[in-house]
Amino acid sequence: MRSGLPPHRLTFAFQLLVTLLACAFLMVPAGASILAGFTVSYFRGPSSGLTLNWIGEVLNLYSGTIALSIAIALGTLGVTLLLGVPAAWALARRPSRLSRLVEEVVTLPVAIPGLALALALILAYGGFRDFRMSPLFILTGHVLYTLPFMLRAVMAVLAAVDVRTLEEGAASLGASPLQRFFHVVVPNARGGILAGALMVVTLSIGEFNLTWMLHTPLTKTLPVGLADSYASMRLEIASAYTLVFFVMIVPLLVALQVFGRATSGGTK
Amino acid sequence: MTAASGAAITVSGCGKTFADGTRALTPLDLKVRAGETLVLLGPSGCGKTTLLRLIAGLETPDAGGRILFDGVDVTALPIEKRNVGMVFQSYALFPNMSVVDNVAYGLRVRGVGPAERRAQAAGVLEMMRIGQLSERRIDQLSGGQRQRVALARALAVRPRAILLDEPLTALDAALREHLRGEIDALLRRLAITAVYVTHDQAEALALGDRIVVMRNGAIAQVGTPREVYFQPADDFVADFVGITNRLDGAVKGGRFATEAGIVPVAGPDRPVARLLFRPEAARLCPPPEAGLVFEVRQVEFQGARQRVILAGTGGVRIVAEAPADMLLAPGAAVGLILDPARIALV
Amino acid sequence: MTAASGAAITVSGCGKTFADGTRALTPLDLKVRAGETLVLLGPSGCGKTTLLRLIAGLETPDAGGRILFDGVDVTALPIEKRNVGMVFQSYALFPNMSVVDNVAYGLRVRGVGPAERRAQAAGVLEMMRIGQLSERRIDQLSGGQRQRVALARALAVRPRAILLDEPLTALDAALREHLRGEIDALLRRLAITAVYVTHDQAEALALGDRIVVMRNGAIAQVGTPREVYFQPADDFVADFVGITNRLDGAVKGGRFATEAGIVPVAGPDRPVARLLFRPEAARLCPPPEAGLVFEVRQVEFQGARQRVILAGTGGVRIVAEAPADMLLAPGAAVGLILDPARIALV
Amino acid sequence: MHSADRLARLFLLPLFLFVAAFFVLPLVRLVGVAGAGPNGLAEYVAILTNPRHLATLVATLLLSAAVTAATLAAGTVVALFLARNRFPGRALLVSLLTLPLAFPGVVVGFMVILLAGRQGLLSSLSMSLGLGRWVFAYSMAGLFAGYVYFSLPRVLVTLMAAAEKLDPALEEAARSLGAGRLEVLRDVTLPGIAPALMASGAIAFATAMGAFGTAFTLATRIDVLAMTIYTEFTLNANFATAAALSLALGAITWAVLALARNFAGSGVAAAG
Amino acid sequence: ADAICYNCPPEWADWGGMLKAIKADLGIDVPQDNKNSGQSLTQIIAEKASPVADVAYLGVTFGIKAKDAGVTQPYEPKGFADIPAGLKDPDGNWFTIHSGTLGLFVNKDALGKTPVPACWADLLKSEYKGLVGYLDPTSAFVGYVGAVAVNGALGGTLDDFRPGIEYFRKLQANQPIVPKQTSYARVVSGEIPILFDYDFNAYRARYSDMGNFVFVIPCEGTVVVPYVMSMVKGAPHPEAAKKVLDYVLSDKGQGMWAKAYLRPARNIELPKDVASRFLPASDYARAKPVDYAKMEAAQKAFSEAYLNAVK
Ligand SMILES: Nc1ncnc2c1ncn2[C@@H]1O[C@H](COP(=O)(O)OP(=O)(O)OP(=O)(O)O)[C@@H](O)[C@H]1O
Ligand SMILES: Nc1ncnc2c1ncn2[C@@H]1O[C@H](COP(=O)(O)OP(=O)(O)OP(=O)(O)O)[C@@H](O)[C@H]1O
Ligand SMILES: [Mg+2]
Ligand SMILES: [Mg+2]
Repeated sequence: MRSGLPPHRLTFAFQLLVTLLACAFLMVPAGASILAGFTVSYFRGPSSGLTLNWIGEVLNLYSGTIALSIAIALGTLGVTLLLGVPAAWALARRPSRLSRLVEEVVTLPVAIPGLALALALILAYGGFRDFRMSPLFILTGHVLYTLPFMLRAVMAVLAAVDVRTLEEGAASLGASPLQRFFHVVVPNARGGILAGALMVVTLSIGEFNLTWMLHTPLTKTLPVGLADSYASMRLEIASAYTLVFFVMIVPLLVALQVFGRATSGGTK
Repeated sequence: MTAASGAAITVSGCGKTFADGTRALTPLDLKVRAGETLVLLGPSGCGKTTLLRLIAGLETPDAGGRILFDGVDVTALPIEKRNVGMVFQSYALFPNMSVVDNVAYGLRVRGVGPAERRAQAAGVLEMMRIGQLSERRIDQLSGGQRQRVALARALAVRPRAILLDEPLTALDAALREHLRGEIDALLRRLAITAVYVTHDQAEALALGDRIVVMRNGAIAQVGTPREVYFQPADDFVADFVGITNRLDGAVKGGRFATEAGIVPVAGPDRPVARLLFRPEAARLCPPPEAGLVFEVRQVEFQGARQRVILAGTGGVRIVAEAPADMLLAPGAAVGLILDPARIALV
Repeated sequence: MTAASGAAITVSGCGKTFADGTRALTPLDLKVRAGETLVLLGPSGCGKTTLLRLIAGLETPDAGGRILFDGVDVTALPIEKRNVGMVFQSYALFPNMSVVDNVAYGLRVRGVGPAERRAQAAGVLEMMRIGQLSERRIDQLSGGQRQRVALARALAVRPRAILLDEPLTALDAALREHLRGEIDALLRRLAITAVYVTHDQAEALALGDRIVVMRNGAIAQVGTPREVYFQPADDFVADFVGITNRLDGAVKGGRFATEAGIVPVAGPDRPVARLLFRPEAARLCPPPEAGLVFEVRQVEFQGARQRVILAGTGGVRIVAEAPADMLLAPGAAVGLILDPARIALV
Repeated sequence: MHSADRLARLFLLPLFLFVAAFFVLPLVRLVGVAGAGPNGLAEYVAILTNPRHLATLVATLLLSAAVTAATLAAGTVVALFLARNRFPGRALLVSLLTLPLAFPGVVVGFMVILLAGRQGLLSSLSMSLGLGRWVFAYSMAGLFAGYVYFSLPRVLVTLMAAAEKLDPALEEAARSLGAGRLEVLRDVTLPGIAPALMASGAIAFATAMGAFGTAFTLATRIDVLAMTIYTEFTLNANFATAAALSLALGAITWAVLALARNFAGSGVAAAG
Repeated sequence: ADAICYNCPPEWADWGGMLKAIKADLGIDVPQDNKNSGQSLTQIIAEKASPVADVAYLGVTFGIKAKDAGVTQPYEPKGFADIPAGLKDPDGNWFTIHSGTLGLFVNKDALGKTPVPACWADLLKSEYKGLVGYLDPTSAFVGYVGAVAVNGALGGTLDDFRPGIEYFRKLQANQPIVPKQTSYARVVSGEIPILFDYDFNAYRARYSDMGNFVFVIPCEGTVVVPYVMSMVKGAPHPEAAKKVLDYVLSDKGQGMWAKAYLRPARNIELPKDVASRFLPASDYARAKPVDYAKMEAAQKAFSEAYLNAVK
């Protein structure tokens, strides 16, 4: 039933132009980077020939960062699920002043620049060497940064599906609070949890602002490696590395999109 | 499956003030008899849902209030311990479970094994004549089907009472009328204690063994449908359960005299009197035949009949009914004959 | 303010197939007379909204279709040039403007100065008796108030026709009935051409000068409310505008014989015949007095009267009405007398 | 439902502890460090009294404002276009436009170098057109491009959702009252998506204020606050100044978000 | 990992090869690390309470700073005595492992038709617009070395940075690229055609990456600077750290630096083929050492002045 304004030729042309320009702005560099990752010499262009050597080199030099990033992302996901889902339920249950305050505090890390957050973490915990040197240090930062996204995503579905009434229904049938949480709340918040999970993994894999300060030579994540390679490696290697990053993150993003569309009730 | 006749419920001195200071209920007393269908009727915001939720155990009454089931104080018991069935306006069916799993859920949390509980749930679904929907997902059901599943789910645990909060409001008019009949028949057959919340007077009149008319968090009248319709306790109840016409005048010598004419009545003389009657108590006729004469203001064709709005001098406004084939033109004069058995003088 | 009597609208050969291939309307012709209220009535998805949007200029008809206002072809004119007022089901009031700014908006885009347009808008609001709401924000209005503002906004530009798409559906029953009367009076007073979409037969019967009953993108019948109610073109129309009882039997010697008994009828003999009547055409009486006898299945107290569901042999189900004071017990036998003037044999 | 209240408290406890230990405590520590530097509490006003820091702050604010404006302008046009039109390939276009959503700042910086560096696409293009060499990756313009790159997908997602949700009846109503295209845009469409504009604008602004990865990758003498903090921190280990500047940056960003949330209702942070 | 080195970047001074050799010969796994000198020192100071790093590789002034900050511990590796005085802390808090000469690292292909510059002053010509890069003198050690070199060459002293700062101020008109981290690859790729950088990077590009690269020792003169290593105070793996430090100063280690075109700290014989690849000694005559302690002392004032003047 939507139609809005029927297409008007000039408006349409202008909007289309802007859209295509925006798309080009976003996609052309990405495409160039992918191409560069395969060319023998970017300086001479694709005519210099195509090669998989750069990719090989990246895997050789940086496979550790890739593995670490995946591990940290999964760890972050686990922690945010454990901390976030029950808390989201508790916060969404009865909107009170306290819950608003908690929400505000928990979402604050989004507002505060990662650099500052990392600085604060280092100043507070940099002295605990084992913690400082383990990937848990980075994981802590990532949890701090991604938790609001998990919370928001879950709270949004909880509000949308009126879990409150579902819980009352279950209660009337004799279910205890814990049973209600596992039988009714979690299954019906699935959509939000999944969306939140995808978001958390995506953000964690790409996180740089915090990680740059938090990492040690032993705990280098993919984006830190990327920054290294941008600064000190050949453009081709940096490009190949970026390509590897794309390969990891793009499926997540696509899933996020497909999923977002499916849960938001569908775009007609 | 037939549920045993339910518990008698006593609400004693229960008021409810919400955290934000809203006084939803002033302390009130109410008895629901075992096995009866009690309808809570009243305008939006009068506290019907709040009262129902107090009975259910979803809210706690203000200090001093007590709820008793069969004489046992359950005020401190949370809802999951009260064994009541609830049907919500939105049905609150679990979207993550199939129809039969929804219905079996109450048995599941009671520790009944999978086979056994599915069998019992299937029995209830059969009773509601929706056995064929067992394996459907909730979002594959129509509104009416959901309504039936919600009822089946509430009944499957053999509750001591069933509490329904506007269970038909979400449906369209035709379906509402149909299901109203079905629910009536079911509650009568099971003879289960039922408390039924609605703001629709037609539903209340059709379903209730007794009706509690509520207003501003208090009880305005309790009585059978005929009592509240024919002997309303006050103007509010009279207007809420149906249209009421009012004529002001005086009684003298067995005749009620008003600006529009004269009506024969029984009773002593009174200098100031008000005559009350419902639309169906009046019959339209040509002016010469009647003691009361009005001007036709507006005619609304309703198919089965016509609703006629009449105007008298001094802003009097009367709603009457006429057969569909009667010719009535706005502006014309028309007579009104009242059924003496169905008028009230106050 | 009184709008001038509106334009006559002609819809000629207008079909509508959507881009996705849905055929919402098969090409149809329709004339709306200047000043009349034409109601489009039909079940969900039958194409009412589509037809209304074609008239408004929000959709273009398939090739060959034409829309004329007072004989002038406006098919190619977009809605903003057609000068029609629209009232949407959701009201579509601008949330970023106050009530008076909403109503004045049409004048604003026509270049009327601020003082002038506020004065005019205030006039329309007064006419709708909501002058005191002028400065409110939209989200501070109740449903009924929004409805009135939407109507005021559409009327403020003195449109050539006013198009209403289920303007009352979003409201609750009591308010709907009340506003229905108000809209009827208003449209009659302004004598503006109005096309009114609804799926509620009571609304259609009450409001329409003429009713267009639609089905599956086509017109099933056009006629006055009485015509469609008393002379439905087919079973679909008969059922859609009210409850219809059906008895199967045979006519022989001026008597219609069915399993439940006998009804005197006029007309020739017929081996297979069906008798149609609406609930209000039948009167209940003790069994000995009547030719037709049924069993009472269910009784529903409605205040003004009782609705009675009767059952005959062979699964026949009849809906009848009885006065509120008649004693009827489920299971009892009851006689039925039909008004010979209000039965139909097919 | 007392039992449920108890469970809720139990469920909040781990979150509470985590946030207290790893957010509140470190932040308090940061405040302490900033105040404990050689200049004491004066460190907090350094951002205003030190002309270099003040200039950086102003530049950062201006850049962020420009990024916000540009992103919103482009985002609005694109979002309305995509919400209104259905055509083959639309889904792909939407995917492409929102794909860079989670590219970290470093990658975005790299994209800018590929686009506008000395050997970037624009440079080759302008060279082959004989227009000289266009290189702006290493200037404020490069950072501007990077932040727009970073924010555009986010803004688009929010605006598209808002445009989709906009009741088409509102625009139809305006047209039925005689409003032309631009009037509908001005009076109905833009006010309708105003909350989304606020929300996504706030996010774009906040990101531009605090993002570090892009500036780091472009790594030229770009005077933005995040870079200054980094330099202060790595140069002479000037912890106090870095901490004070961080806190100032955090406070400004948070204030902008809070303000926007006030106007736009909740959900502002979720868009990030 | 068995030991942590801060600022051991694989693309710099062939640390990549060195780390591999350490792993192979000592069995000690040292991960590569891309911090610059400033960042490394900051981290070490921040982690003072419980250090992460065992050793750090620093530009000489940062070595001096580290000692002053009290985050180093004295260690005299084998061969310490061979290091000339002035190039080491007498107690072994820092000691030079190799040194380089600052000049212009030029990618001739990327330069196109523009001539290879011969002097610092050439770079101010408008034909070099967009072609010049130097590391941030306030963050990277190389950057500061560049500033000292230019300043000295143009008549300034460590007490008077005005000529140098004036030069950088003028250079801004040519829109230089000013990265914060070593940018070898960007020169190789042509992104930065002319970079203020060390001779060893340029030779490596020319002879290992086989490109059309040249190194220029500007006509006005330049400086030689040592790179030092320190052992971190409270190093978590002191034994491994010591072995690593011994190794880089050993004959084998020093030989490896030489093969990477760095001047070894100990006076060992340069292999013939390597020696022939350096610019002629006449050019190197223009490269002078400076007072590194003074250079360190002047750094802060210089940074302030630079930040305020160059925008
Ligand atoms: N949780 C609550 N907090 C504060 N006030 C409440 C709460 N629940 C209900 N109220 C208020 O208490 C009053 C009674 O509400 P209740 O829901 O019982 O009315 P109702 O009769 O069920 O109305 P409706 O027919 O609209 O459902 C209303 O004024 C309502 O706004
Ligand atoms: N934009 C559209 N694109 C495709 N199909 C449409 C569109 N609009 C309506 N339809 C279809 O056309 C048919 C008629 O729709 P229309 O909205 O006119 O029905 P209606 O009679 O107004 O129904 P309702 O009472 O539910 O509003 C329906 O099958 C509907 O799904
Ligand atoms: Mg209620
Ligand atoms: Mg419709």
